Amino acid sequence: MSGEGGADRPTGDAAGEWTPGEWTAGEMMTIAASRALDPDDVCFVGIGAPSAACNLARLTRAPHLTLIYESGTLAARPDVLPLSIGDGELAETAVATVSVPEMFRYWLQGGHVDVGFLGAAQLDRFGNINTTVIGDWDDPKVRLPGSGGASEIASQCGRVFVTIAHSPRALVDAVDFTTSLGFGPTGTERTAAGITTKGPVLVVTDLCTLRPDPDTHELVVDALHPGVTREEVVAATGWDVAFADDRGGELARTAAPTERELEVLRHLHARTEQAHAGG
Amino acid sequence: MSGEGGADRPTGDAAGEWTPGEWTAGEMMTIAASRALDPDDVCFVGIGAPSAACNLARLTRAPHLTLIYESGTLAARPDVLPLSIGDGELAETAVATVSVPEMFRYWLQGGHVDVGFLGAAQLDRFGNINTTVIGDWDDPKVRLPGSGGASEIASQCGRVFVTIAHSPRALVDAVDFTTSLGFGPTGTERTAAGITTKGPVLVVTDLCTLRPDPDTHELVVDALHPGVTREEVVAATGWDVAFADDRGGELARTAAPTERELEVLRHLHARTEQAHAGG
Amino acid sequence: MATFPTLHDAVADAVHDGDTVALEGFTHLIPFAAGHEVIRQGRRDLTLIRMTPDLLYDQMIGMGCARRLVFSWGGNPGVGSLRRFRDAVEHGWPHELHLEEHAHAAMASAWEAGAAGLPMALLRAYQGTSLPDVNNRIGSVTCPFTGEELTAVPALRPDVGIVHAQRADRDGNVLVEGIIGVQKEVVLASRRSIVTVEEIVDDLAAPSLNSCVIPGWTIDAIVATPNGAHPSYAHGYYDRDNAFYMAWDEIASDRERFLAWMDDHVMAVSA
Amino acid sequence: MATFPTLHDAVADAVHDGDTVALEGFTHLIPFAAGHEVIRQGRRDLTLIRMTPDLLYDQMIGMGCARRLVFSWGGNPGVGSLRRFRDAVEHGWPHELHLEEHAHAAMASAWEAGAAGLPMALLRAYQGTSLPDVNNRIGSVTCPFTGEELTAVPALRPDVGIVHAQRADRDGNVLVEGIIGVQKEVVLASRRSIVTVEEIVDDLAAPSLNSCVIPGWTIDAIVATPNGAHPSYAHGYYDRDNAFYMAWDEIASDRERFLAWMDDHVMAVSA
Repeated sequence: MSGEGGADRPTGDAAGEWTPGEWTAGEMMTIAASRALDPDDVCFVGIGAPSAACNLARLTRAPHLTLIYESGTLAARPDVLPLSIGDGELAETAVATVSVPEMFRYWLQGGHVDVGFLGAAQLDRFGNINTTVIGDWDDPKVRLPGSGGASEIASQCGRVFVTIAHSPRALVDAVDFTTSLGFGPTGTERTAAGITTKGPVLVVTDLCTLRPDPDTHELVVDALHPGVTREEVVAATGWDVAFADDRGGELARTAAPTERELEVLRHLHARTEQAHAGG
Repeated sequence: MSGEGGADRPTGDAAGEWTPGEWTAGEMMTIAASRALDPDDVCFVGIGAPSAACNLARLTRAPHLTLIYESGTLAARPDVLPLSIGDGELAETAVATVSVPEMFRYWLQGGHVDVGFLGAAQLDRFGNINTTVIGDWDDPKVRLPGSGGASEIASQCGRVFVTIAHSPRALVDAVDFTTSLGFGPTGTERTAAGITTKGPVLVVTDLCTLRPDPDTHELVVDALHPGVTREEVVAATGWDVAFADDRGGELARTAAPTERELEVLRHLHARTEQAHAGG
Repeated sequence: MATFPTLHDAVADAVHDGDTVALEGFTHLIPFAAGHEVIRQGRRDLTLIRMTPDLLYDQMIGMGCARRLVFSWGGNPGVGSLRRFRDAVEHGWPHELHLEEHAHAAMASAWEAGAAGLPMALLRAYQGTSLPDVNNRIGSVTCPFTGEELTAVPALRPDVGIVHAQRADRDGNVLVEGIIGVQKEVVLASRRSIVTVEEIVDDLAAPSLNSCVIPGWTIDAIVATPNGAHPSYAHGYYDRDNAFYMAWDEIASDRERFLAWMDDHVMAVSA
Repeated sequence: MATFPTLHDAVADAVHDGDTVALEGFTHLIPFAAGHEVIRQGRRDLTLIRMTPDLLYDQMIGMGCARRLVFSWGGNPGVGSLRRFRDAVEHGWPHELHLEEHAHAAMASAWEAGAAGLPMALLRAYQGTSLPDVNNRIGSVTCPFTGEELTAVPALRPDVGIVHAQRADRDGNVLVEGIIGVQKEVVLASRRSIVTVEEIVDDLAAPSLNSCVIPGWTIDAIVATPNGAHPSYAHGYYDRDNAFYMAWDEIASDRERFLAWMDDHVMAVSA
């Protein structure tokens, strides 16, 4: 839930300067994530790349996508990306804004959200997420922000999408702390606990997409982004990562961003940067 | 919580026709009850005589009295008495109208109400109230409306006032069913249960007022309304009722209604009858 | 996602014999038109849930729709008895009616818990009262932090929830304004939901960012039903018909008079 | 009944060393001016409660006010870390800070339970996460109707609750509009409460009958504090100063730079 970082932005900050056919790895991540949303989804949105992906989808192929932010804004339609989950723009464009207890009790716990869209500091091979601490909680190497809404977004939304920049320190064999449950430490604990929601069905990085093996729940690379090699993904992953074609499936190639996707995303970022720079 | 009945209304229905110095027993009951409210009280109002008493107080000596109706209207200031606890007039004149779960959870259970004002079908010597059933619950002689908000008004408001028309069938030795706890079947159970609110500190009938004995919690007549005799009260009470002067205290005489009290109450009723007759 | 069927079709699709059905509205916004359609369609053996059964359930009980009633205050507000309800409870007419009786506090919390997707509501209630003696659905849990025994009641999660509201927009978002009662909770807690509204508009025109809006994606069917709450009311559209509430006392006091009134005013009317 | 003291007096009356204090506002309406007054008055050993500590608690922690923090998300929204919070947790500067860490769902429900006068909140939470391993205030109860094990957390009932809001009328009724967060819950759940507002007006002008209004009789002190939420915002009055939130990252990255900034912008200012 911290910022999405610079990787998602083109180096030139004016929306008109990009060259069609060129894009950053961060843009590819956001665009690939945006494509995973169904047009009628009700989506609980984290800040950063999740918010960019959801709003890109809403502004392109899924105009009826319903976005919920944990600040209580139902069906928000922001014109710029909010810096926080509580920017005024969200309340102004929402169908309604409810209290935070109502948001978590009636809307999330009540089962009215289809997709939870989360970021992560660490993600392990079974889709468990850490946004709390690197090292021990009692004696942290790096203290991260913590759960916010994520713990229950992960267990109570119908399905979960995760976006994360690919690196061996981010995609790890086992998380230091389970802030948000994926499929559990051995891939079996989610089902064993009787949780009926589907969990992390899709992980989108800046290199590839991963989906859980239907039996073991281990995350498996099912598509490489344009220009990315298997070796790059292996090198950037903290576990001995499997690919779909290792398992009898097909390893796909992510479609390149369309001009329209890039244009809308860059305009969105340009409007956002202008808005947050202060007036 | 059923209607207050005809006893509270002057026989002539036009507000200008009464003779100063004359009043009905029902008017005396409502006026005596209205005098018990402190000007800064926050009061949870039942329908019927309680509503008349509370609004009379608000329109005379306690303009800052805060009235809450269980429909969720906070600080309502109706111009006519509502027929139901959910008339539109209440929402229109309230500081705010909240949901019914919020009303019962935050406002009543949360401890933000000083006085609960209840009616009763049966009231026993220890202030327990029955508004549920005459006879057995399983095989009722008369099925009454039931609790509504009353059970928790009785236990969660700081103190409780009860208004009831005096008769041996109404003021009974023991209630057929405890809808709302007074001091319990033997006068000791409220305290034993650890309930810290004061319970029924005042009962106002059309003949007298009763207050609980500080030790036994038995209701004792502490004031007779003008013109009422001890014998009338004894005859109209279903238990061997005690009077304050039997217990070493003073048996007072309720002050007669003032012209101002009668005028405001009758105008209120006249406005109310005109409003509810339909247009 | 909300659809916009006729009242006949909405009720026929959602309400079946034996269902648990809540038609709510706390004095305000009671869905009388939808309830009358349930009566016309001849539904039987329903478990009816309402905090205040009001005239609508008096009518549905008197017409034989209900086998069971979950409620917390069964009177004619400000008038007195619900005479058809009493006739069912006291004399089994038109047939026996099983009661699950609560107080408002527990039932309001049970709606909250239903909307919150929990199996039970937690509150402080019923201390020293007789209600737990006649309702075995009143339980308790012990607070693990303080040791206090608290009241537990099952969450309300009906098969069908039906409410009335002021208006909907064309995406199915519904505005409720004034005495909002448990309207939102009923829709969120029910497996299937119908919302009748005074009108369907292009712009919902919610007066506040925090207005009580029930989003379209949580509702199954929305039906434009002008005057659909009468003799209850729709704040901003028409007032409560208090004169009718007073007149009902006599209409409902006699079985034949009641049946004749229902024939003329409900059965002979088309949705 | 609400009084109208100065900010200095309101804080001096309500907040004492060692108190449990919540200054809430979910991104919106964060009571910065009141928090700065707590810093200026030199309060120590506070248990601070906030779902999102935000820059305000970064400042209070860095200035040594807090001994303990109850929270559920400790970042600079959209920017990254709270560097003073991290310095306290990672390096004990200016002194050790004990954490009671939750997730939003539990903390939101704990506020609901506090406002509802209950000792505990009931919810479904934390399944399969590590949080119960590091927080012994996460318990459970078993539903007596279904046998399901549900999560229990203690209700939040602080000594002092402080929130900002748009405006109050002269009876002390307060309007909160937009992202209302837990503002009402904090006031209702706290033993003592302070509400700072942009302005005090003759007519509250709540836009809806169902607007979020906190009635005056539930509030102890109301203080007109224009701009009192900056760099957070007051919907309808001024926008969130996102540029300052981004700038804070560098200000707070260095202990000396932070202290110098606080001296200039907080300590040298009078209430």
